[in-house]
Amino acid sequence: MTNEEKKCIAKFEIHYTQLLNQAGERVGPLPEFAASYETLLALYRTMVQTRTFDSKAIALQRTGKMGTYSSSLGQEAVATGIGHAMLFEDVLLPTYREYAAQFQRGVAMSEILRYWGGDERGMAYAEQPHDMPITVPIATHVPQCAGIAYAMKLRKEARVAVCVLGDGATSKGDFYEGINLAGAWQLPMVVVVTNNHWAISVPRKVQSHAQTLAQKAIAAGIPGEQVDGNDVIAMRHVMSNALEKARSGGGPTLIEAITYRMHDHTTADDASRYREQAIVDEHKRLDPIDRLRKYLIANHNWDDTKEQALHDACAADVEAAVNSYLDTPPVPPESMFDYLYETLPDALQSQRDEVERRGKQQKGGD
Amino acid sequence: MTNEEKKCIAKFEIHYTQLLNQAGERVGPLPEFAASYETLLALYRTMVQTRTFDSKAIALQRTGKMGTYSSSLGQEAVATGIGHAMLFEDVLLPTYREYAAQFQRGVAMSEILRYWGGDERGMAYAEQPHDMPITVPIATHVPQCAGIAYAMKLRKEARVAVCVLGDGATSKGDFYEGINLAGAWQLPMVVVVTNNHWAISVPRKVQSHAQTLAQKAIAAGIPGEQVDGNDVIAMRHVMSNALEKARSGGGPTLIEAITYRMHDHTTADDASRYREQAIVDEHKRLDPIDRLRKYLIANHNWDDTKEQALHDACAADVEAAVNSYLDTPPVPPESMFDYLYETLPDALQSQRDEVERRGKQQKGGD
Amino acid sequence: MAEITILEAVNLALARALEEYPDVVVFGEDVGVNGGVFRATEGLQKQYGTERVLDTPLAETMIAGMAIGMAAQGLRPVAEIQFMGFIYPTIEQMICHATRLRNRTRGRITCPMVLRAPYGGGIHAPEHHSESTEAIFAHMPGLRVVIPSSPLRAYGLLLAAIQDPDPVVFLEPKRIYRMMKQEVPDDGEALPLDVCFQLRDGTDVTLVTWGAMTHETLQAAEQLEAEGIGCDVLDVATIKPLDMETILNSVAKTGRCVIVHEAARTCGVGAEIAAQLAEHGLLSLFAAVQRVTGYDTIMPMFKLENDYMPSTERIITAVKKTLEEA
Amino acid sequence: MAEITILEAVNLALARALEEYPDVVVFGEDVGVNGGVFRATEGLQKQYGTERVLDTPLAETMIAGMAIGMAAQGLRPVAEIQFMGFIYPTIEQMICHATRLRNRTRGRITCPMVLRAPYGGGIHAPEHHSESTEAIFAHMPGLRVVIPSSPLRAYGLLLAAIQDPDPVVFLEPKRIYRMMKQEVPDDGEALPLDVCFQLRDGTDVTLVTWGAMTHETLQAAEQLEAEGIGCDVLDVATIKPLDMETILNSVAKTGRCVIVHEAARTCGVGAEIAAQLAEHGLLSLFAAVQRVTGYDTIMPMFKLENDYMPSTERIITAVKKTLEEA
Ligand SMILES: Cc1ncc(C[n+]2csc(CCOP(=O)(O)OP(=O)(O)O)c2C)c(N)n1
Ligand SMILES: Cc1ncc(C[n+]2csc(CCOP(=O)(O)OP(=O)(O)O)c2C)c(N)n1
Ligand SMILES: [Mg+2]
Ligand SMILES: [Mg+2]
Repeated sequence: MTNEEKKCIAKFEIHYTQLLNQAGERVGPLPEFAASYETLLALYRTMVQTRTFDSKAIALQRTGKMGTYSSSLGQEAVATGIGHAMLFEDVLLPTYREYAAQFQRGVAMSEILRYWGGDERGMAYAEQPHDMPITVPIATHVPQCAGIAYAMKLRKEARVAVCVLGDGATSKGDFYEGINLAGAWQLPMVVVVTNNHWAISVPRKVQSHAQTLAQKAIAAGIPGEQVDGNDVIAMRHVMSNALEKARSGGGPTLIEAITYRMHDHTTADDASRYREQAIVDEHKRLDPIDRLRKYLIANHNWDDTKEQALHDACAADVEAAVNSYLDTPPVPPESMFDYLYETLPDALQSQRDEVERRGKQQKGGD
Repeated sequence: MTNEEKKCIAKFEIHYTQLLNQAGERVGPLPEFAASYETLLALYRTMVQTRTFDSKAIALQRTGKMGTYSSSLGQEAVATGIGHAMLFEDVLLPTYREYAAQFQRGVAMSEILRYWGGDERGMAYAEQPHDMPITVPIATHVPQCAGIAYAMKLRKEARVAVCVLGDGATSKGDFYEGINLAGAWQLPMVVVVTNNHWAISVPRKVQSHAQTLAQKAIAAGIPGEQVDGNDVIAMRHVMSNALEKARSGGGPTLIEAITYRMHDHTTADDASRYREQAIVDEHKRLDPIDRLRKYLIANHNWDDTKEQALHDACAADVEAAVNSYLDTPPVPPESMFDYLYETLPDALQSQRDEVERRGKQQKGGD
Repeated sequence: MAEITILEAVNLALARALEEYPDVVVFGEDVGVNGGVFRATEGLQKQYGTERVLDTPLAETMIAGMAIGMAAQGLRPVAEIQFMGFIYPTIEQMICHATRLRNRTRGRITCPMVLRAPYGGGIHAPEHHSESTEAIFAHMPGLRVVIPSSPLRAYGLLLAAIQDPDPVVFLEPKRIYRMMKQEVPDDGEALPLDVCFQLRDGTDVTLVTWGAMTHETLQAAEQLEAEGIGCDVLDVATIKPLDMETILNSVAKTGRCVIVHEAARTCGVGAEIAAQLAEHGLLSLFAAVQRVTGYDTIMPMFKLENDYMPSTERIITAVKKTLEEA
Repeated sequence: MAEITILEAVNLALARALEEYPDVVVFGEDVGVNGGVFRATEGLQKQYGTERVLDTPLAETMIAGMAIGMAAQGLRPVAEIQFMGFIYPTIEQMICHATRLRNRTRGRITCPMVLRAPYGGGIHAPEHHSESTEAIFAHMPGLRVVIPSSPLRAYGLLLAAIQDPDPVVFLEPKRIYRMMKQEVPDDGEALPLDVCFQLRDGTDVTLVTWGAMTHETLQAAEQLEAEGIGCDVLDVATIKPLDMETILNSVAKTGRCVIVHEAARTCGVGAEIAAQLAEHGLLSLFAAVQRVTGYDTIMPMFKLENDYMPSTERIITAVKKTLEEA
């Protein structure tokens, strides 16, 4: 018996959105927000700032002033689009490459540096009350995102929970359990898969035989779509639509954003062991910043002077953040006990005393 | 922007197979095996035997002669089709309702009784070397199935690993991780989801917003299809095709078999707390045994005499199994140490001695 | 006031919490219409609605993860894991996130969640339904692990767990779910989460235990009393963090100690108590501390479960051994 | 013969096993072309092909589960978990299946698998990359847990783990991966999995440790030697099952014991050793057993990791304390 004789009981399609091609030219009608120069400039500025931050952070690591760091080079449009489309009262659950979104949501560059400097205070986010800190254990934040979204739904708040994860992360069971719950409970939640082609040394195709990652949504019975993640206008647009839908009770969406990891996985990695530089160079032509710059030049009189001024401003901001980072007062050793529980249990008091005493001795001895 | 303006980059369909309708009438051309009276009789016999076993097992539990038992009442066609389609050298990874498949594969009824009687010897399967024992922790056997399938593939054996799980089980991450690997590595593996509408008290629709469970395959990039799991001919047919495909290097398949759990979840459950008897009664009309009987009567001169003879034979077999179960010699308490490691570590010797000593004392004292 | 079982006390505490705190949400597999496979959540969905008492899809990692998300947003999730044998998929969420959220964010985000699970053997259940692996959780910094052993303590400790601003794993000894009854005033009063409870006063030996083993231990104490041996029986109740002070004080009085738990011996919670006794109580000890525990084997299927679990007889033997020494 | 590091010894043992046993399969995240994030599997895929040395999708539960499936079919899977901080999703598979398959089937199906993972702190790594949670595995009946602390032991113990007919969790102390070099003959000889190794002979105090902490402990022993205090230093190596005999014999000789581990104190493996010393060695002990361990806090991010981990100084202080007593 062939398939034709079987009854078709369900059909699905996956769609892809690109609005600007790699030359920065419109390939379709642009959404309303793209008419605003201020908006485009904000997107552009965030991308440039993030990239400026990125290269400084790498330099700090290379010179021994910071620990391992994960670069977002080449992927800036994804998190920029996400962060710009979200409202402040929404909640973001990032991994370790969504700096652009975090910066837009009030996380300080100096906090990110502190984090990679091995200091929990880098997750205290003085200006961002609700967002979850960077999640290192892959995909564990997807069910958490569903829990956050459920809290919003229960309280009938017009808020959305957004989690971002990588292509590799889509292989992990909790990603699936989380999106399945999002579907089952029709949660106000958007899941963005940043498909940067690599999970450390493992290429996207090793992760799954699925031809797109967007189609993973079908397993959860939720809409899934693909977007050109190096096209910040498309990214912002698709993200906005998904947020609006979730916010108005329309349920969750999975978005696969196609981009490319231009740097090593982290500063502890050496990508030349497993990928050809030639392929990386090819992807340079798809660069998200170049693409929006071309569009700005062609449509908004963007020029080298403005470009230079922007770069200078970003560099100054980054410089200030680095100084703040380097000036961070030392963390007292006994603080490792102080945020473990609301109140330190008696059982731990003597351990804390020991650490405090030793800390004082060492200080005294210096 | 509407979907029409987006580029469609992937399309999927899910198909459904039914060959006999609930009246036992052909709804399409039957596969070759169905021309054989012997084959149909074998399928019929397995279903009847399993049901006879089932009611006896429930009686043993109710009379305090056995522990909790999970019934396969109403679902016999699924495991019958699976077991009949498989070759002996294939490997089955069952849950706790695939008795029909296990019986066909050499597991003794008395072993299943021993198992539910609280005795590990019920998983020793004297006549079945490779099949995994009943898996209680839901979905944990899916990645194991992939590992088994990989061993077969590595050794270039023409064998297939088959795992069976429930509708509820499809919500668990390891199910997804396992099928994703099956796709990624194109493993010789068939995954059967027995959709019996319930996971204890939780209805199928609470598990997932996906309209079919077959479509979960799309997330793994593998073929998924639905079959009428109360139509043993369709079940056997779809299963055979999937096995053949896997065996010949064509990769994995996910099959969703639609059936209905006619009994309580287990003897420890009381389904009347959460479902209407009327709905259960309605499903009675779809009964897999009735259906094949009608077909046999209409096409193969099946009659009451033959029916009675078959029932008598099955009852006798079950009776013998029950006697064997009830006559099982007691298990020595110290045996709890004897299969823990190949060789008992020195560290455990004194614990074993203690248990053995106490066991002897108690025996002496009786 | 009617007398109720541990199971009913759990139900009562959950109802009370749902009633008193609008932020409490109860969820898990089969906790809704079915009221839980043991009926711990019976009637709650009817009373408090399907938005606050929910059946989840079958996925324990997700259950723990969503509880963390809810807690991070200020809800007070009370999640049920159907049996402790199915709690393992929650471990990554518990050890990587639940226990760390406050610490990691320097108090910006907290995790006031409760993860409930029936635990322990002795009910002739199938494989994986008789686990006692509390030691795994007791090893996790940032967690509280609480185990009641009477209706009063079930009520008071569960309310305390729900009120607690940090994550709590709450393990319910299912073998004694319906074994005893007590009058439990539904007064919303929580019991402290940082003390052992003295179940019996005695001066010859200290018996330290928790969960269903309090039953065997009290029986042993009674039989020993008849032989003139007085046992101080302590129910640890909160096994993390440990109230060693009470245990040490008792051992200072008795000079002897037997620890009883159902879990496998090696690296069980009994080892920690014994180690601390050796560290801080060495001078008071007249005899080596004895541990009466499950063996270092897989919890056998039910034909042998009674051979695995500590019995009154094994406890008495151990007590006598400590009395013979020195 | 060139001297090699622990990391190179791991690699050598893996190569040897792949060479000798056609059933050995090595897999995990990034173990193929990349040779593992620490290079433990460097060159193996090139040498032994993509069918026997494989990159998996990113899913630890699956990695453990497939290892069990392979082992059930008679392969000898050696799976890598990239860091111990990501090992938690394997727990359900390990405790429900790997450790139980032989027992459950009365020996019909066995599980000769190895789960390797780098563990421990001290390399200035990000969050979750510095875990020492070996006690969780040490509590599981049916498992072996092995931790090498020198190139020779890394080679011999890993081969033993691969040859062992039962499941082994093999934890590699990553801080000392490249710290020392030894000549390691590639003779395919396994070391025993049931003994502690004596690293230093002494009569005043027994120091019991494993993993990277052998380094601090040996340093402490050396400094103490200068002060005339002789330390018997034992590397437990196989922390489950425990070779208590060697430890007890040493303590019978010295009368004093300090246990050193990096993991959190409460319910760490040190508690089990201390408890057994108190049970069986009470008469030989002149002083209370001391535990020098990580604190019962979340392993802090790297700015404070040295304040968390036992230092030579803390070990010396503890030794002196045991010498002051009684
Ligand atoms: C559960 C878990 N396993 C392994 C790791 C180690 N690890 C860190 S990042 C990474 C690859 C992630 O790839 P992807 O999801 O594509 O994200 P990307 O790094 O490309 O942004 C791995 C394996 C981890 N952090 N968590
Ligand atoms: C990991 C895990 N969680 C919970 C359970 C308890 N439990 C046993 S069967 C069951 C429902 C399973 O439903 P389904 O997968 O549809 O299989 P069915 O029982 O209907 O055959 C549950 C929740 C379990 N065995 N394992
Ligand atoms: Mg990636
Ligand atoms: Mg079902």
